[in-house]
Amino acid sequence: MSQKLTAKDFATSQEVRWCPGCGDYAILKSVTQALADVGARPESTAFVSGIGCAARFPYYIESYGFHTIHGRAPAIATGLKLANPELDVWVVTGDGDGLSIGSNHLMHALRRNVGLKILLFNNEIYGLTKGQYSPTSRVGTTSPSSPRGSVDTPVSPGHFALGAGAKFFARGIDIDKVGMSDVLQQAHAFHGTSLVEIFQNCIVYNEDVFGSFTERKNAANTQLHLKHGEPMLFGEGNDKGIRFNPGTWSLEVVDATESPDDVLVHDEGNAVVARMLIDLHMPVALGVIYRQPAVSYEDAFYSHHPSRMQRTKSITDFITGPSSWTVD
Amino acid sequence: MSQKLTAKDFATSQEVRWCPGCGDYAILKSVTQALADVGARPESTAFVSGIGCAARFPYYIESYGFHTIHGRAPAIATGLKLANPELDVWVVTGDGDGLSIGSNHLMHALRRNVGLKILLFNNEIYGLTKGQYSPTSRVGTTSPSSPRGSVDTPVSPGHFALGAGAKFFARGIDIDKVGMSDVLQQAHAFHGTSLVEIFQNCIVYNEDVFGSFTERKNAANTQLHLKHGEPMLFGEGNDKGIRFNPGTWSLEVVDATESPDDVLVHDEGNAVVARMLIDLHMPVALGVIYRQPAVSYEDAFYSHHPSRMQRTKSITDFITGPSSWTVD
Amino acid sequence: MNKNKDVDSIVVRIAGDSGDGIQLMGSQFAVSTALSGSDFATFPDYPAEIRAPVGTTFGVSAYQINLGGGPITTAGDAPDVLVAFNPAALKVSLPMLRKGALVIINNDSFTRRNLTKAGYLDDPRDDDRLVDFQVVAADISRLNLEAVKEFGLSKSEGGRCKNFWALGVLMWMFDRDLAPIEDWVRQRMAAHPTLRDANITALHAGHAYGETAELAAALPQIELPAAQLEPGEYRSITGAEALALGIAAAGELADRQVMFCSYPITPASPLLHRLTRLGELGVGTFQAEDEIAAICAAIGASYGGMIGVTSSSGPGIALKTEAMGLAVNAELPLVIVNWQRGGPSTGLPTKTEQSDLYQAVYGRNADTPIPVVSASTSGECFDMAIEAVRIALRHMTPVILLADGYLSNAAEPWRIPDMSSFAPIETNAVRTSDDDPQRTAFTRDADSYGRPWISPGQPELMHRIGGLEKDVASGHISYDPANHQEMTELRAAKVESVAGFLPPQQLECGPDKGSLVVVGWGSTYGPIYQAVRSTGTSFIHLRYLSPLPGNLGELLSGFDKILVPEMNAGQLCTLLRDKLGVHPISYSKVSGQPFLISELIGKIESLKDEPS
Amino acid sequence: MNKNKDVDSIVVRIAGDSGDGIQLMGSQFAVSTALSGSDFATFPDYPAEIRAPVGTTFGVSAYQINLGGGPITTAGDAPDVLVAFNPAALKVSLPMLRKGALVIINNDSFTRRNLTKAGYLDDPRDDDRLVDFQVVAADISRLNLEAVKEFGLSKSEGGRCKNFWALGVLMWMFDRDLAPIEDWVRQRMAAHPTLRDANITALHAGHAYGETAELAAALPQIELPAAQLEPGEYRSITGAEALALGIAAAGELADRQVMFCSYPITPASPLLHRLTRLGELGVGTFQAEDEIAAICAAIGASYGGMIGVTSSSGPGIALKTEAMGLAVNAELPLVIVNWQRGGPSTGLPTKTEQSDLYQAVYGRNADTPIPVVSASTSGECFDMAIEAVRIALRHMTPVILLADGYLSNAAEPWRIPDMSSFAPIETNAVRTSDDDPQRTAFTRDADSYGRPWISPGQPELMHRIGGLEKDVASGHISYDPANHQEMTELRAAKVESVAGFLPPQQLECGPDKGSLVVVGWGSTYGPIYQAVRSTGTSFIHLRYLSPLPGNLGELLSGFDKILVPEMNAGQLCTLLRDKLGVHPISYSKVSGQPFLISELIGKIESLKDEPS
Ligand SMILES: Cc1ncc(C[n+]2csc(CCOP(=O)(O)OP(=O)(O)O)c2C)c(N)n1
Ligand SMILES: Cc1ncc(C[n+]2csc(CCOP(=O)(O)OP(=O)(O)O)c2C)c(N)n1
Ligand code: SF4
Ligand code: SF4
Ligand SMILES: [Mg+2]
Ligand SMILES: [Mg+2]
Repeated sequence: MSQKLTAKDFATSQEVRWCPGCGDYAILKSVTQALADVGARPESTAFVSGIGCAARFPYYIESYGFHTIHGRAPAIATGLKLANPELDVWVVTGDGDGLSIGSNHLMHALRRNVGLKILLFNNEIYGLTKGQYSPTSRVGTTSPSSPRGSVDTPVSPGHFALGAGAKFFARGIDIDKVGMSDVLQQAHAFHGTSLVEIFQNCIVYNEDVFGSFTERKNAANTQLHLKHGEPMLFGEGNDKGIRFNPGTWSLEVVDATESPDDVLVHDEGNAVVARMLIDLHMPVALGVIYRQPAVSYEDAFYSHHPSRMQRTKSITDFITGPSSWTVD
Repeated sequence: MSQKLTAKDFATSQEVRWCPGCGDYAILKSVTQALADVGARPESTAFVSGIGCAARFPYYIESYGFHTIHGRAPAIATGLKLANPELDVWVVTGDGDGLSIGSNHLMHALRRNVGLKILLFNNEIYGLTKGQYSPTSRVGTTSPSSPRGSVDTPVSPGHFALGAGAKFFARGIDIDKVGMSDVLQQAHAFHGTSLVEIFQNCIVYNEDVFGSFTERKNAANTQLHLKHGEPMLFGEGNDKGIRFNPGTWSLEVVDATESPDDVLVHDEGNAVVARMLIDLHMPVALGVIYRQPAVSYEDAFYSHHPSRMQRTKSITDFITGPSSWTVD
Repeated sequence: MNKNKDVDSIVVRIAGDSGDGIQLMGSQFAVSTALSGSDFATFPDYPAEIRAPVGTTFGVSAYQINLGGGPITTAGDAPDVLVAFNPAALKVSLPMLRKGALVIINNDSFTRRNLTKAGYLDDPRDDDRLVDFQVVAADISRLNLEAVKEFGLSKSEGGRCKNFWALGVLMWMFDRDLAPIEDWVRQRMAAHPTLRDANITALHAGHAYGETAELAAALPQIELPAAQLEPGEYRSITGAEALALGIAAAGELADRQVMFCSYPITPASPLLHRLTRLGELGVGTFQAEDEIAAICAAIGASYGGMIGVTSSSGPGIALKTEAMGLAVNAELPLVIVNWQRGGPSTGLPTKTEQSDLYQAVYGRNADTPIPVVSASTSGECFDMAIEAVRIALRHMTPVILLADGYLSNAAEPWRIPDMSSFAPIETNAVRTSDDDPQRTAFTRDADSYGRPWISPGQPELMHRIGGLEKDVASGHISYDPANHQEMTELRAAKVESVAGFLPPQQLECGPDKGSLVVVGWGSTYGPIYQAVRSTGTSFIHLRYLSPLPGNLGELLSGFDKILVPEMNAGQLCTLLRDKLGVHPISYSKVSGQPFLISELIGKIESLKDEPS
Repeated sequence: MNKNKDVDSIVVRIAGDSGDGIQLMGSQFAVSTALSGSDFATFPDYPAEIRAPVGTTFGVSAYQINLGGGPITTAGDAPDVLVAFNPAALKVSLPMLRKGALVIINNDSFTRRNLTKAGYLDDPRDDDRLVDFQVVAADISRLNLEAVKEFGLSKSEGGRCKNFWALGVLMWMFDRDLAPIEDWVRQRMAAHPTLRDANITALHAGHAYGETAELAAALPQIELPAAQLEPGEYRSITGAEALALGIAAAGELADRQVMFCSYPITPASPLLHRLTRLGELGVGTFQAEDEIAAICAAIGASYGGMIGVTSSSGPGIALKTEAMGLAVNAELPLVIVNWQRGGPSTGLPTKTEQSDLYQAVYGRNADTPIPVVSASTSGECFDMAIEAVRIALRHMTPVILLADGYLSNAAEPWRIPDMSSFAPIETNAVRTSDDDPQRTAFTRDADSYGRPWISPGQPELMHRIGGLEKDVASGHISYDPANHQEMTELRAAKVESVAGFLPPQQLECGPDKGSLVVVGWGSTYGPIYQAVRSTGTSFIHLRYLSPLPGNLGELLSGFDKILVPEMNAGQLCTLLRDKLGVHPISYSKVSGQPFLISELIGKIESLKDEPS
């Protein structure tokens, strides 16, 4: 039973019900592969999701799965993790599920640092309900509920997360196998809430909204794959780098061959730079943007339950209360 | 009727029902004074609140007032502002009301930049329900629901706000008349969501939790009152200043007389420094920490309603639909 | 299919993959039907997935239409014609068909792979599973591709025209004019000229196929009698369209703007989509972050003087119940539209049900009565939206309007009403007798208990409202025991007072005394209407559910038995027992599907036979 | 106050400002009463504000206790003794007093300012408003300050000892031992020796005042008969305490841990506070960010194999209704405790009511039945918590347990049960007959319809659950119409099946046939019990509300009239009409205050006189 499992061992017999060409398929593949790679066990793994296209995910993973209600997965997963801290609990959510109806729970899970691996499938649209604009949709998005273009300023998942107190924030692209593999493994290893924003293509309602940086052929110039302790290089042959401009208080692209010393070295623990990386538009920062180890909520919770919530006394020890008397 | 009103004109006949010594009294005074100072009109002013001690506020202001339900004031105020963009709409909320049950609505009001002036009374406790720890309570807070000390990492209202996309964030201290007056007037003038965090002393359940920096006698050394375009100075005779340490990527205190050029000049539009200011522990940053003018939600909304939602056609123009036929 | 000239009405079902464009094909056929002068009713029936995997039974999308001389009030029990684009569509639809029905099959799709996906071990074309039907197996995919070859589209793009090809066949069968559909395609696909031309070409090709095919003998041309409709101007309308127009009309009748605040959810979203297009009628729409924010923003808008409206389906309505209590306590107008769907929980999001009646009438904490009304047909959504707004403004109360998933999507011909026949909607005037504005704000009308609607911005009337109990006269917060009793009674009396403003309940048909009456509400109107007409049974259909019409008890007392068919476990029965002390017989169907007329006839007849 | 040796029971009311320490004084008096061997019942009655402005009527905090030989089941209709710390307290309490009651007044507080704040134009001590009573006007503030002068406290600190001074007077009147209170003070104020000693000194000073005062004639010493309680070990308990212990006991009986997830709200918070202290019993508490998160975390914990419990009052329960549907659909155990309070909306947060019965029984979207039980007395909260968990685990369903604000705070003597008298709580075993774990997870018990409780972490049983409709046998998602019908019926049958496991409903007292029966539920038990005893009326009190006990219809059929007193607008009457087709007479009181015994006696007698 404890032999190494493969990605296939994490597939269920359920027919996958996404639109042909949906980015969710690639994510599913990366996740089953990552589960195999980290040596996860199906019986100790649970996937909890809300509602949305993304939220169908648990049906397709051979593990325990709970397809709950819209926006509430982080809260349900928190209860599950508290009940059984040994479990690997994954949460799958969408930009609507996680950042519209569910952002309260997402925020509180993040600030508490509950040991959950949260995958946020961001397609900048409500897929399941047929394409209304979402809280991550860009201003001007035309959709059935915004025929003249949306007027709501979108929220940035990264800024939201760090503002809420997230200790782990990473990004991946649905079809980028290598990047996703790394990010998922790091997320799995983190002790606390790891939030992974995945740029996911909704081919039906928001096709290619991330096309400017997800296209493989120009990836070298549009994607900045971060690695802790390594310089922030990108471009063909890593010819470009990122430096801090103290005048504008922002990051900018520099010719790495000309001024190699200006190039910042990625420090996952630096929240100030992490926020500037989130703002970076071209290239787009990917990989683990921020990681700051801290005590997880379940550990803090159980620190008040030294017996790990095993009963150490009996109700008969408590039932009498502070004082009692006898009637004969 | 349009003669200048005084603070007294904004007081109601209602008996104020807070505990004697509660910081809310001082805030009430500052607000009525600010209303008078900015030339507000009671009939064009509305106060909307949720539930909590803080949320009693509307009863004590001579204006329109709506004491709603727990956590929902930003959503109700959004509807009100959309229905009547000419109104001055103030929202009064607490750390529980605004950052626990209500943080989803607060976040979305902030990202949309709805024209609301939101006063967040942060006393780091649930006052009205008798003193349970709140999402801003520090780790280890003992309370009726955390007798062994709370284990939840608190959220920082400032980081939360900026993470949500706030365009205006300021801070004041309940008993600091001068600072409050400035902050309230700036908040009033901002076109969009202005969020003001007010450090408020709950004398019954969390007395002096902000004592380290709110005490008047040591205020010069513990409070940094920010002014746009002015150097960040504090201390007796402004002998100390704040500078950026590029090595640690954080702010630090410097002797302003020795190195005056190192002292940062406050730029309200700088989100990077704003976040570092939020993190500053001693002194504590007060006043307008961040302001970034942007189109307000109601303006964007009405840009799709050029007639300002006045009816320009009749239902009879629409009722026939794309095609009709006649039966005789 | 043994009908042609001598039929009154015909039921057509189109079924295929979610990606096959079935709903589009169906609704174009409905528009053409409308223009041809037939009465009709439609039932779009689609899966919960956006696009479930190709070829599976759970991915089948269907569109059913009943058309003819009428009155047609349902999409029909058993299809007379089926167009099946693939084996899964055939498998799902076969059990519903009338014996002898015409089945048009896309031959090309009956590959081994598709058969397996549909769960067919053997090809149903090869054995006796189709003997009861008249089968036309056409190579739709191939014929369509050939027709559009000239446009140089990719195979998949070209293949997507096949719904127009099949529509062409239907158009020929019903002898319809192609022009209106061509016009529609031209307008809709203006930006894509190649696609536009390809679709029009496919339409013509299908039409030509009907005309010239060797199968002409098998493919009958059908002529239907003209509908017996009241004279007037008609259009085709779905419930979502009618409700949107009704809300806008109510705004105009009340001379107030409307602010519609909602969060998308199936099957409520179409109302939001429709209303975004009515800005010129003084309607604003706000897509909130969740259902709680949606109702709260609507309450805020109502407080601000606009007509606040919100909409959702069961799970979203559940989230709104706390805020409904606030609107009750603050005495603010508000309309809450519930497009009911199958539950519990996420349940069957795309299937219809009327199981939120309990929630509407009883589903709040505390004694928190709210008037509840409902719509029976797609067209009636227009009238009931106006009624809901009228009640909300007169009594200063939230009002729940129950519709359902069936109504949201089902189209029917609708006689366009003359707007001057609607009375204006009045709001309560401010009585300035009292100079305490707090008191003024809570000086209620003697008949309706409605208070004046005073919004921020009005000079000299500043006052405070909220969710705490308030003094019945002064409106100030009050913890006084006797006052709470009085306010509780006042809130109940307010809702009861609605009945006094309603027309008395009428019988839809049948004698007003007898052994059996059928009582219905909501979208079951269609099938019940057909069943009672064909059995000569008395029929009462309720539009006002709380309070019930004042004369209902008396009306019911004329009958020995009361049969209540409902698409829930018997919720109206509870209400009738509770409010009227009667003992109804529940006929419950909770399958996510509307009642069949035949089911209802069977039930009615069995009751007629039974001694009472 | 004309009672002393010859009385059976006495009602004492202590009233003053929120800041006067009334609740503390009251509860210490109750503890002492318990130790003295009397039966008792208490009613803490406090304002919604933490500390409303000093001296106002709406800021009055009161504590009422009824003590004596018993059985005592209510805090008493009309106080015999009032301690009023200020004019506002006097004003609010006067209308409740029995004629001839003893009124102890804090003379020092009757300043012009305080009189005005209380809304007294003239000093009531000066006119005939007090003639019906025996008034003892003591300078409590001054006498107390003098007594504690030696400790050098500030005036305000010293003043805060006056509740102990007044408690001393009461202790003398009832001839009580001071030692237990002294012990309590010593323990509680260990960290503040000066305050500790000052309070003890004040207590003794008050006691001495009773003994030596010139007023000794007016201040009678009272001796009460010992309570007629069943032999056993007793303690004083509030509903919140009993419910907390009951939940922990249920965990032990089921051998599972308990995870209690809640968000603070009046009057539910005390349960949260109590449970935080029961960690050693395997109880964890999680303070969630809102009520939705609270129920969701409880569902998550249940899914994880712990007993998930959540609690709130009406507005918070409203927010939880969507998630309740999920628990129903996923067939997970869960207990939802509702401490009902005055509504609608924020309503009267600190006042009691039982108006969430509709919400509990009918308040969800779709056909979503959930068992509902309720507790009648503080002590019974223990038993019903165990019952709720037992049902939840047996049937794999959420269960709603209704309590109310009165029970949460009211203390009574409680016979400590022998835990071995409770049967262990069993969970459904996994039937491994089927090797598809999805199917295994939904293989239900034939009698209870409970499925096995399989949690993540168990090897070889991986399966998926959720809120979409699922196949009755395989547990996979299913949109099949017939399956939905079957699942709807199964969910109803599951809840109905609870009745089969319940003991038959008993009469509390009175003959089992006759002209009148009183039917109650919840915390009205106390006053109804007294009223039926004194009138010799038959009495049925319900603990199981949905489903109702199987024999209830038959029981009720033995009576001509059914009187249902409720602290709501008649919600149980609806339930009885709906489920049993009977025609109860509603006696509704919605004032935020419990029924008075006299009110009930009056109602019962008027019905007995009336011909039926
Ligand atoms: C309470 C509730 N409100 C609304 C819905 C309808 N709904 C289902 S999914 C969804 C949004 C989905 O968007 P997202 O989370 O971005 O997921 P995607 O489909 O894009 O993957 C909505 C609004 C629901 N199921 N429940
Ligand atoms: C739906 C709902 N949940 C819970 C409550 C109870 N409640 C009222 S105020 C409050 C918290 C108050 O804390 P905060 O917002 O910080 O205000 P403060 O009293 O400290 O000013 C809570 C939990 C409620 N009234 N409604
Ligand atoms: S609608 Fe979009 S997100 Fe949903 S399955 Fe289809 S392509 Fe994917
Ligand atoms: S409890 Fe605290 S916050 Fe509330 S009124 Fe009293 S002092 Fe102020
Ligand atoms: Mg999305
Ligand atoms: Mg607070």
